[in-house]
Amino acid sequence: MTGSLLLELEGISKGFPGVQALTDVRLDLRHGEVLALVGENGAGKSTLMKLLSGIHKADAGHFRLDGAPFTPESPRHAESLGISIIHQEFNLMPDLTAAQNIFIGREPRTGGFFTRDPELNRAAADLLDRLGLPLDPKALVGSLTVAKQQMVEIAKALSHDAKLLVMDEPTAALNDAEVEVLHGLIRRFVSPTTGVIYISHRMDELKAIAQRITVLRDGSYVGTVDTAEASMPEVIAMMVGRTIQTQARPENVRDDRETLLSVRGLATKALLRDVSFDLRRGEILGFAGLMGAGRTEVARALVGADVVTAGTIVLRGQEVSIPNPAKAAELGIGYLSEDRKQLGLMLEQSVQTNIALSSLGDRFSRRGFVDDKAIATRATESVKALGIKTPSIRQEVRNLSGGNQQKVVIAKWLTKDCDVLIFDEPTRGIDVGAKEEIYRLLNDLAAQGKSIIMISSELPEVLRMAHRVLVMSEGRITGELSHAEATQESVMHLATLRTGSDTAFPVPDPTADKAGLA
Amino acid sequence: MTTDTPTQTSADAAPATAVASATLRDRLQQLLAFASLIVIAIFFSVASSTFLTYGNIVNVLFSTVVIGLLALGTTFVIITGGIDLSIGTGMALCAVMSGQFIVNWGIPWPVGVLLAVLFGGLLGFVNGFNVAKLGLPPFIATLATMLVAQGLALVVSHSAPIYFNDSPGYLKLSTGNLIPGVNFPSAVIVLIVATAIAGVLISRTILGRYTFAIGSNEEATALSGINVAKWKIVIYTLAGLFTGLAGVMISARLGSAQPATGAGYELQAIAAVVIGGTSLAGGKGSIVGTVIGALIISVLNNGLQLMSIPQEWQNVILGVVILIAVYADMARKRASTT
Amino acid sequence: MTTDTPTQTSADAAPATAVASATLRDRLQQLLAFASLIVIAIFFSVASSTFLTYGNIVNVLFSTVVIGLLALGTTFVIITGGIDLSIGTGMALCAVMSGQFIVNWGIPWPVGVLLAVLFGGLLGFVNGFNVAKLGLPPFIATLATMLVAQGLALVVSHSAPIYFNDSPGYLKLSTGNLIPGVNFPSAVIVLIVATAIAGVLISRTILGRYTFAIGSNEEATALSGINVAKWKIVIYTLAGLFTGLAGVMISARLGSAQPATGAGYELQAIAAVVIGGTSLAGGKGSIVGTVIGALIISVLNNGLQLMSIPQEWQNVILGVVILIAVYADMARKRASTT
Amino acid sequence: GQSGTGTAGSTGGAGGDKPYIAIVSKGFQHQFWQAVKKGAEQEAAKQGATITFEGPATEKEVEAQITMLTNSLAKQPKAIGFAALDSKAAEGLLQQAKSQNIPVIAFDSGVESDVPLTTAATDNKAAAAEAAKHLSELIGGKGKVAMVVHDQTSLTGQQRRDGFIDWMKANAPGITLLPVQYGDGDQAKSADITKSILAANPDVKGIYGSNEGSAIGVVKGVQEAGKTGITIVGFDSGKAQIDAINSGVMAGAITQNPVGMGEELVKAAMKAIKGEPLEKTIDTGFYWYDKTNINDPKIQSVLYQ
Ligand SMILES: Nc1ncnc2c1ncn2[C@@H]1O[C@H](COP(=O)(O)OP(=O)(O)OP(=O)(O)O)[C@@H](O)[C@H]1O
Ligand SMILES: Nc1ncnc2c1ncn2[C@@H]1O[C@H](COP(=O)(O)OP(=O)(O)OP(=O)(O)O)[C@@H](O)[C@H]1O
Ligand SMILES: [Mg+2]
Ligand SMILES: [Mg+2]
Repeated sequence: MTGSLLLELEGISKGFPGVQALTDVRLDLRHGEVLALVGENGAGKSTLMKLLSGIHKADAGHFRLDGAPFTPESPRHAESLGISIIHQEFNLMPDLTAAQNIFIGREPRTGGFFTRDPELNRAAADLLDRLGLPLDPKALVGSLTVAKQQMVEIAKALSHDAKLLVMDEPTAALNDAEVEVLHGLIRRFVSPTTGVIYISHRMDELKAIAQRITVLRDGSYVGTVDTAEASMPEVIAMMVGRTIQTQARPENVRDDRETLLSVRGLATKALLRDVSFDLRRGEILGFAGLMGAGRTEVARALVGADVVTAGTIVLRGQEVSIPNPAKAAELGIGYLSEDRKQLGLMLEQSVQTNIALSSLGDRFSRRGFVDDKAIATRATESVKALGIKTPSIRQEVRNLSGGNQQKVVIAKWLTKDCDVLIFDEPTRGIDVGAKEEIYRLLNDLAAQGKSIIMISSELPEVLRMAHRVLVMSEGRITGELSHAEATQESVMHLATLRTGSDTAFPVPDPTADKAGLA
Repeated sequence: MTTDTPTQTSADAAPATAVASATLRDRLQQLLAFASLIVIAIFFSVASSTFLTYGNIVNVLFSTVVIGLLALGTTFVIITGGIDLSIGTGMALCAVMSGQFIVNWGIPWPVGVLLAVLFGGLLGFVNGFNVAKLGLPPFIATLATMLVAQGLALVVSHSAPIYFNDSPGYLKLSTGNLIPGVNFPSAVIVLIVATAIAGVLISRTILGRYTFAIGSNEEATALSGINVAKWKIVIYTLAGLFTGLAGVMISARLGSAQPATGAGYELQAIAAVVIGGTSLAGGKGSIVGTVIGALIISVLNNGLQLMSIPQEWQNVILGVVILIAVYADMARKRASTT
Repeated sequence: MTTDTPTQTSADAAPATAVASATLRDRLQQLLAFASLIVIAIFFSVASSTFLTYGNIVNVLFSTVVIGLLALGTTFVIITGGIDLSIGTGMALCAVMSGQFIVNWGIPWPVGVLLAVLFGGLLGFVNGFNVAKLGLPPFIATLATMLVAQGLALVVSHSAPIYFNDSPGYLKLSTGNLIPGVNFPSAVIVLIVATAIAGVLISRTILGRYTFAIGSNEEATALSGINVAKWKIVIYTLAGLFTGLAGVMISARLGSAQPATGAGYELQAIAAVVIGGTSLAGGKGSIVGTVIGALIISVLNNGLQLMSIPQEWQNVILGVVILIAVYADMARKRASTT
Repeated sequence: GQSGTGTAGSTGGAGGDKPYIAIVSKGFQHQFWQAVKKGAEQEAAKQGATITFEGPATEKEVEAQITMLTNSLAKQPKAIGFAALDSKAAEGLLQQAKSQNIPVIAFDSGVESDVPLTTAATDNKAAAAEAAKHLSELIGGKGKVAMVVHDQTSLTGQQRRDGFIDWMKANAPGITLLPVQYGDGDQAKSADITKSILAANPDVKGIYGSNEGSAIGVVKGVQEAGKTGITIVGFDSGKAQIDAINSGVMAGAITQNPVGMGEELVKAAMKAIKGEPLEKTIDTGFYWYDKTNINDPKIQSVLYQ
């Protein structure tokens, strides 16, 4: 075994002001192996990888690549050693095209100065082709969906002649089909001279892709297990230090519940056509569909973030018009966006400032003056209730781990106390333990009589949580499934229905009982 | 007076020590921002025997009033990530309107002052509307207002100053002493009160919180259920009110509304804001910083003139000292955080 | 040259058609940005019989040269998300240095021109160093340079213009006609050539690529292994070279280096850039847009003067028209993307 | 209320026992003000005084000038020279100077106050009328005349505009005056304006530029437009204007005597310091100069390059 290790890390420690992110961590990666790195949010996974890629400097520790010691100086240095990283938070230039992003710093040049863009685009097209990624090399990255931006990141990392590929939650924004594509890429990448470190919170995919699993907890090394021999509950127990109870699927909500929100014929210029559905009090309504099906757009249209071209919204029996999210919030409809960095958080502000934002106008102020005591109290409560890992409620959100950032967004909306909450990909990037907490939270909220719309690309999660599932495809609702009817197969069937022309499947009227399933 | 970021008060947060050290660090940073000003002041005290006299200190404060008022208002706009180029000529237009109200229309001066300040608010409202509702870039929206205000000030005044000779009360607003016989002009008191109000607004009210929120992440703020368009209009209107007040104060000081002044003040005011540590990218800033920034500029101007430095060298020195002051401040902050 | 807003259509469907339609849409958008200028020009053609004469068109182009050159250079800086306030007084200092080299030191004028342009590059280098290495906010760094340049121009020239009487070749750089007898001043040719160079630099070189990359996401650019500090210095230096060229062109036009001019030019140049659709937030912009922006300003000035509009109203109209032009452009772009 | 610390001459660059005179001007950067400064410096050297000379960047910055005057007073000078951008704005400070027994000498244009002991100035209105008279004569009393004025709000701008217009209205019925255009005294801007005027009115006979920058701008504009046969009259001097007159492009110009003004200013200040009596006004005069008289020693002495 000795001498055959691709990467060895030993005694790695790293502290940030107020946080000891890593203490004496080790990790080894064999040639030709995919090693999964798991741990709760804030366990230090991303930090470890940032040390490896030279973004941060380790306080202590040794790095060995193919047996040779090295000290990562800078991303460029790491790259030159054959270490390529896809970061959890995207590092893309939104105003450049996909091709320009992929080859930034390595453009085909004439005389070292003039770019040869046709060649660049061809190279990118070839690369994307080779990787089987359906991307236009000339598309501006800023215009791509989160999933496609992820593809650009992947293409960029794989375009280097890398020995070691690190992927920090590459599947957080991908649906199952895309995950398959990615796994295919990884399998093709792995060779007797290369290896992959794969960070993920999706326990289900570890078995499919990784040979071994290394677990971190609270910045320390817990252990490494062979995937083939380990059971998932075991791994999870290593991660969280206790066993997690997975709950049973919820009961179907009785049909006699009062309808709280009723949407009819919602349409937008770009995508949505005739979207109609009802939301009952105390219900969790799941929205399933493939990437780009329009689920996010329904949510945005509903809260007035996007312009609606047709449709009526009836809330508590009254027709309402919602021109902007402020009105929606006023009416008690809250929306947690899927892109927390761009649309969810004020990264440079503190945890408590973020948590208070939605409720400043009512809960935390009197006659325009802010009650900072109340904010601090509430923020402290939230941090405790959701288990947000932060040294202080005044920590800048930017410095939190990805999953903890997501929890801050949730805390903000729980503080606002809305009747209708729209969760768009609420568990993206969240660890198993926290996921369970969020599921419990959703159930609690529903039990309290709140109505919840849950948009998720993780089908198991939708199947588990939702009382009813609406499936979308190409901007239309293609079917409604009761909790009992919803299975992987039935959902996928509806999600892949093409509704462009008059198809055999009529758009269901949710008021009519259980239509849609052919 | 006010804290740097919106939420730094004594909170009973979980890890108490972390909070305590954060507060201490904040305090230190503010002290250090202040340090540049102090160093400059000490230098001039040594170099010129007049600098540290009571009369001269009052002079410095007095000469800070107009830029200070403009900078206070524009601090809010800049924290939202916007910019307001119209404050300079807008101030001139408000001064002219004040003259129009008080001198030409004979409205009693206290009412006229109020109307002139409100007129400034109207200018700000137009900026806010153009930015928030029409979605124009703040630079363009306020550049347009800057040009329009410049023109209108000439049109309204027929290109001639309007003199406030018959309103001694109006003039006292600036140069009068509240306590008779004590040399402490009202203008300075106005600046102090305005600073206090701005400080309270930015640190204690939801207006302040939304100002920071919009500058931090406008889209996220909107999706959090804040009516961003409305608050932006409020913020630009607020800046306009300060512009109006600056117009009143400058015309009260000069005894006349000068329609052609104003251009160039916006750059000085923005400079004061940025020297004070407010980021043009939005999301960060403070009222104390702005006041310190404005004072740095006027102390430098005053000190260099007192030292009888040849005028062509004054700008050179001003530029270099601003560079050093901001650099030193940044270097210290960096040292204290990492 | 580059589009303003992301392209949102069937990106994944069939790459070939998507690309084609994107290009078409780009073209259309640019045409539409151009449209505001055309509408304004048509209006003036109707309102004034002189507007569309050859001579007057040359006048308009000629009067665009200096602002145009400054705007070209500063486009790069603004796309990186920076700003350059030093271009106005920096231009005056370069003009003075040109005089110093050619008149006072007797260096042959072509060499003197080169040295003056390089001197501009030096100013830009200082800005770039202060921004990229010292980490100063571009606003402050270039404000300082602005003040220093203003002072130095007076110091070097002893506050007096420097006349280029003995260098007729130098003067021809601006007002001479390349083709004798045909009224087409060299200055316009210089602007056209400079525009072409800037256009190539921004769209066909790694310099241009990194300019957009830095403005788009500076951190990501650095993480991609690009030496951001180095390229920022290059970009500010480039802007400085354009400033130097502007200094040469204005002094060649006037036949003298005027040390006291320059202040205020920076705002006009930045306005031209922003009217041309370049975002002050960085990452977006184009050279064509900048040229259109500069032309909109000079066409408006020229047309309003031709119509003998009273001058106080000219600014009012200028402001309103800029507002409408930018708004119309934005509204159309929005309509064509959603 | 001023504290008594620091006597004149003990601060800043005002060293020794030499009396210190603080001069606050309307401008600083332009040639005209530099010439005034030169005159003042020459006279100060002769009389053994020290001076400082300051002025705002443009003649619109009234507040900046007031601040300069305030700072000058703080330096406790033996006398103050002052050219007011707006005399009423300075009234309070002038009264303060009086109460501190600091004599004030006004220059360039009258300060509407009884504080200044004397005023060394030119009658700008009369000077502009003189320019109008010469222009009218040169074009035979008829035709279109354009005006490029440096400023519409400053006193000099207004006086040089109104003096010209009034004379034309009263004495030259055959002349049509085009609307006044303002070029901020910026040469390039004034040149562009001139070209626009010429494009819109190809039949313009004469153009008047109200200060150095405007006049040179007019010359540039006419040259760039390729026009000949247009009569240009200007104001002030400077090398470019002198060259234009010598080469015949410009018909002539009015000049004041800025160097003399500076000298008179310091002379008067020294007299005031010594308590000697002063005339109520000192007319520093103005002169029409053209190709024919430009080399007269008397004219040469008032021109600055
Ligand atoms: N730049 C920083 N400054 C301060 N603290 C930091 C910084 N970066 C990370 N941390 C802290 O270090 C700890 C580890 O964070 P890290 O991002 O490595 O977690 P992670 O395991 O990747 O979590 P997740 O699964 O949520 O992405 C966290 O407590 C985080 O708040
Ligand atoms: N702001 C926007 N402007 C224009 N088009 C958009 C915008 N947001 C999304 N789209 C497009 O609309 C389509 C639907 O996207 P949406 O985000 O609603 O889908 P979704 O079902 O939520 O899928 P996912 O979020 O998993 O990508 C996609 O093709 C996307 O590119
Ligand atoms: Mg992470
Ligand atoms: Mg979505």
